[in-house]
Amino acid sequence: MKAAVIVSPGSNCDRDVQVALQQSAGSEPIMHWHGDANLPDVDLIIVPGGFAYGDYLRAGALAAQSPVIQEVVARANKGVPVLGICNGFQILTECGLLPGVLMRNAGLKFICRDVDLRVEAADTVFTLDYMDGQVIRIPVAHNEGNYFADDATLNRLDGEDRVAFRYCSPEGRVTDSANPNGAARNIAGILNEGRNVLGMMPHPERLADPMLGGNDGRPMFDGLVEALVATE
Amino acid sequence: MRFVAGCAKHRCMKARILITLKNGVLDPQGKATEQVLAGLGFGGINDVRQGKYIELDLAENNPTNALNAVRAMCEKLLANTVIENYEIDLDE
Amino acid sequence: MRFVAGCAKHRCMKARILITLKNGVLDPQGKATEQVLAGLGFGGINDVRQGKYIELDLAENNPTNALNAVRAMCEKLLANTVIENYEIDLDE
Amino acid sequence: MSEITPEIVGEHGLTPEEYQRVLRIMGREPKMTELGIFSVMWSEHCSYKSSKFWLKKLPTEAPWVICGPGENAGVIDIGEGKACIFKMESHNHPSFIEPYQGAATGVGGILRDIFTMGARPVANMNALRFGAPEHPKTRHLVGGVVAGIGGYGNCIGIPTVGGEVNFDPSYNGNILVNAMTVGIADTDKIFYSAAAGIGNPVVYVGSKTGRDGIHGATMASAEFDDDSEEKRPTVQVGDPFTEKLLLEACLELMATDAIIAIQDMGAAGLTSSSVEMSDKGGVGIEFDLDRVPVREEAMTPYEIMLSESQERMLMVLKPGRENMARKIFEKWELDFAIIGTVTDTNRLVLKSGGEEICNIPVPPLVAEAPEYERPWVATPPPRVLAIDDALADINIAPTDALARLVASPDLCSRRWVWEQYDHMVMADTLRRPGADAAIVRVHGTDRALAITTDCTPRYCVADPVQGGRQAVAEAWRNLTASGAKPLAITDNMNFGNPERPEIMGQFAGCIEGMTDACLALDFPVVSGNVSLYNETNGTGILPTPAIGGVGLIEDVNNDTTSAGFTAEGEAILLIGNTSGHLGRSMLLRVFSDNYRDAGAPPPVDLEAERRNGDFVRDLIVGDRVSACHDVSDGGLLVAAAEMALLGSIGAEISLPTTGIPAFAWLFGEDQSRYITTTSAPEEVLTAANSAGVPAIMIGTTGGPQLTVGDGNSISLLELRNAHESWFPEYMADV
Ligand SMILES: Nc1ncnc2c1ncn2[C@@H]1O[C@H](COP(=O)(O)OP(=O)(O)O)[C@@H](O)[C@H]1O
Ligand SMILES: [Mg+2]
Repeated sequence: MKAAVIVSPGSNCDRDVQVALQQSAGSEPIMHWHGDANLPDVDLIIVPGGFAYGDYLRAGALAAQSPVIQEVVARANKGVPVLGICNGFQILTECGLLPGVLMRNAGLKFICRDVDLRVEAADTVFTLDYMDGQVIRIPVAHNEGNYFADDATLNRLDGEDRVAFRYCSPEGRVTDSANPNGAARNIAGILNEGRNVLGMMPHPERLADPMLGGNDGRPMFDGLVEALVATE
Repeated sequence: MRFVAGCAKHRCMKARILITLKNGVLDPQGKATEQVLAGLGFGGINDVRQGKYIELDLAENNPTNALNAVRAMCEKLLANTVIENYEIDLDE
Repeated sequence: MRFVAGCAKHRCMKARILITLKNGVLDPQGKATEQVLAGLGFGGINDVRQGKYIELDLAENNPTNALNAVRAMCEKLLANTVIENYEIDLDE
Repeated sequence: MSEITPEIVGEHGLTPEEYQRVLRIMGREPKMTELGIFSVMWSEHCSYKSSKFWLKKLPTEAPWVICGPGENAGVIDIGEGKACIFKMESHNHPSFIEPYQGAATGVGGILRDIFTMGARPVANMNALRFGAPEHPKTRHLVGGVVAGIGGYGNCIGIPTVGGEVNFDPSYNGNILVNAMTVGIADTDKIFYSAAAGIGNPVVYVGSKTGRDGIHGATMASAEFDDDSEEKRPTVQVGDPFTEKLLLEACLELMATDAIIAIQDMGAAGLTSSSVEMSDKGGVGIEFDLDRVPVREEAMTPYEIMLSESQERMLMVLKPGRENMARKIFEKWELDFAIIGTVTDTNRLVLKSGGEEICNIPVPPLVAEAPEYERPWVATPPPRVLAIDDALADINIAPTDALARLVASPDLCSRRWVWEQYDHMVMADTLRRPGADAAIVRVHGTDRALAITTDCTPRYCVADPVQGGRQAVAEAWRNLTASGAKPLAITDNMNFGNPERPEIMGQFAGCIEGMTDACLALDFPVVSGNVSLYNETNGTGILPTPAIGGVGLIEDVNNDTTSAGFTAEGEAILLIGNTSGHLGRSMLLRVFSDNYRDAGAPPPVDLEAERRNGDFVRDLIVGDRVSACHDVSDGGLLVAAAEMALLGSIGAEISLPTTGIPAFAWLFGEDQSRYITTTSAPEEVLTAANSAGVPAIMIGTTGGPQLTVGDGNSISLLELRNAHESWFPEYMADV
């Protein structure tokens, strides 16, 4: 399987994703510089977390204009799986691959801590190794993770089963107190219509090594590798 | 669209852009500011909304061109039209 | 200072506040935005400065009182006067 | 016509005697830019004129020290060809004026000190002291400082893994913001600042220069005040995004062999960086200031040399490598300008508009910087409090006392703080904030660094010598409790006005105590920083020698342990001697009307410290204990409660059978102690006995509550609520 991690100036989780992918795939992903529009042929594109362009103006807005992002959009439209994590999610909404926006956290503070997520869609290449309804523990670390979209969009996301993860209590209940940032309907991650683009605020790459205190992120990378190796 | 650069040689225009949240979009920052203002003893504040203000210096002397350019910048980058409105004000 | 609350009963004033960085203070946001605008092919932009815009609805009908109140809010909370300037615009 | 009046000299912070020295060195009246350069180089901040005499006494050597104080940061060997580079620095005054930007640029500055030496920063720490919680400014300052530290560190993507927060009225007008960065480099790829190679290009990289932070007093002089403009702020604004680019670009260039010397532009920007590079290299430097990238129009040479704009570096390159280097910086969208050359004159020569506006001989500018042995008086020895007196007015159940203590501003959970810091980015944070030392893996290896910051100012003010010892010993203890071998420290000496003999006495005392501890514990000082004049209206801050300690864990799979209880039914052992010392304790601070902040602080017996610590580390590395935590503020019961909360397992703690009153035993702050848990207590007790280390069993883990003696208990739930609520409630709606 060949994967590319998009590196923007200000990406800072690019190496973390690289390590997690390598651990599951056994091979190194391509680290692709944002300024280079010539993206090689790959089976998976990851837009990692960080503060591309300092998150100035709006998180992800400036990075969404990078030369390579148009190419990422084109590949996504052809069906190549694209995973946007945290700042990557913000970039994917800003470039129009995913609906809605990520606004400033309702508490107006940066939040870094583990949260519980309920897996809502275990039928995608990203979530193969999870089960529907499973509760996983994954960290968030963001200032702008408050997912917003109008009701019609939210209804559509729900109706088409395109919410991938929701913030929940340890028992799997979707409650206000389990919502770290005010996200509409506790949404932590969403899919595009083709289900080959996933944007999520939590960082699976940060808990993909038991030494770090948890391993619930690992199945995402293992699952991707299984699915994409199988289609080769 | 291309402008000729250099404010010294050409006349310069200033564009002032106000970017505000659309009606119905929650504004947690405005809400928080409102609460803190109330806590500081400022009464009678019915609503606080917070937005962005951007100033651009343009090397352009044709107002129509300038307005078109700034509008394009807003659509493409400066505002997120899913949640934001923008207002452009040009002066010379 | 105390205002009587309630926009329905009393006349309301809207205060629009522009908060900008003082001259000479680094504006990393403006600088990054300027670079990206240039990269998108918008030429002739000599300077981009980013500030804040705040709208307040005040239950007050005396412009002098309103201006004084808003000025106090800016000094105390809304603007960081160490690095920012503010401009108040009142309308009824 | 004399340009330089006594007023101008005064505004530049030079005494008449110091100005005479300037005249002697120059052999003529200095030009304005030259005066500005002397002024900043001879400022307290750059010259350490009041503190140098004392700092020289600190032990700085050990076999693992690669580079001690004097460079941008200290360097120690951590094995496998890797070096750890670290330092702590203050940004106190700017953070009081503008907490967000002051703290943010403090983080930016210390990061540059680390990566300028070739290290990739891997962890940030912060030691914060604020005024009394009820002081009207405190909440605003706490909010701004924490957001600023997070704003910078989170954006650049270096985890902020720990620190400390204290409150005390002495900091009402002078908060302390000390930031520490730890980085990792290859031992054969460490970069220094000595310029070399006559004719080599001197290159400026990073952000453009603006009028940031040029000293307010000098700006007021008519010559330099642009009368039309508003009074310019002296606060710098940080740009973490540009710093991230600068970091990556520098590391990319460092991977080649192009750099001969490199120095960040910190305080006094271009001035101190160029003077340091030329002085260390024994060469001269010549600049054409017209080539310096500037952000604002009509900047004078004086302003360019004194600007404190952030995110800039100065380098000497090998000839012929300029274009390759330029390409790297252009890729990262940063300015790159060749602004001068290395010369053989030993002089700093500056040209602007084709005219020479500065020509200073560098060796005397540095070597003849003033150095004062200021008069000092030792702090009078405090009276030791009798236990019975201290406890006379305290009448409350132990668990009630515990609940109030863990909810007090000084002992409550700092979660509100660290959750605003990205402490996990880089995916090597093995132990997150909330326990003793943070543990950060050396990327791609099984080694890790343990990192801590410590200081107990309320001890230091009562007895600077014991306080200095205690600060170093506590750092050592925190590292030890995580299983690490403590290697070295950085320090940040925060004190009041050095021109007052009592303050100098505090400084001298703390240095003496630190020296004792560093020697006894093999724990040398490799870098540091001094911040004086932390004083408002004649009241100084508590003497605060903040210590940042680094230790090494050789095998993360085996050599460390949990800080919280890990299993039910295990024996709880107390290692170290307990006498029930209550002077300056948190117990008295919270409960006593008569003896709040009174008495002598607990003495530190350094031999016992070493013996107990080495014994505990052996237990951890030998896998003979299941958890370990040191006993510090609040004493034994607070430490046990912290372990219970961390592990979500309760415990029964027994009361002493010796003559010590229960409260002295539970809440006394005797030093050099640890709590450990084990399923084989006899074995550990026997080992302790033969090592000459005091150890007793004090209880058993288990259950949903903490019980003291016979039946006085508190549920973990209640305890956790008490511990977790103070900070968020205090900071609500700021
Ligand atoms: N300013 C801060 N930033 C990040 N973490 C902090 C800060 N202050 C305290 N902490 C963390 O809270 C925990 C408890 O702090 P402290 O009581 O000072 O520990 P100790 O007494 O063991 O030195 C530590 O893990 C520490 O790193
Ligand atoms: Mg400790």
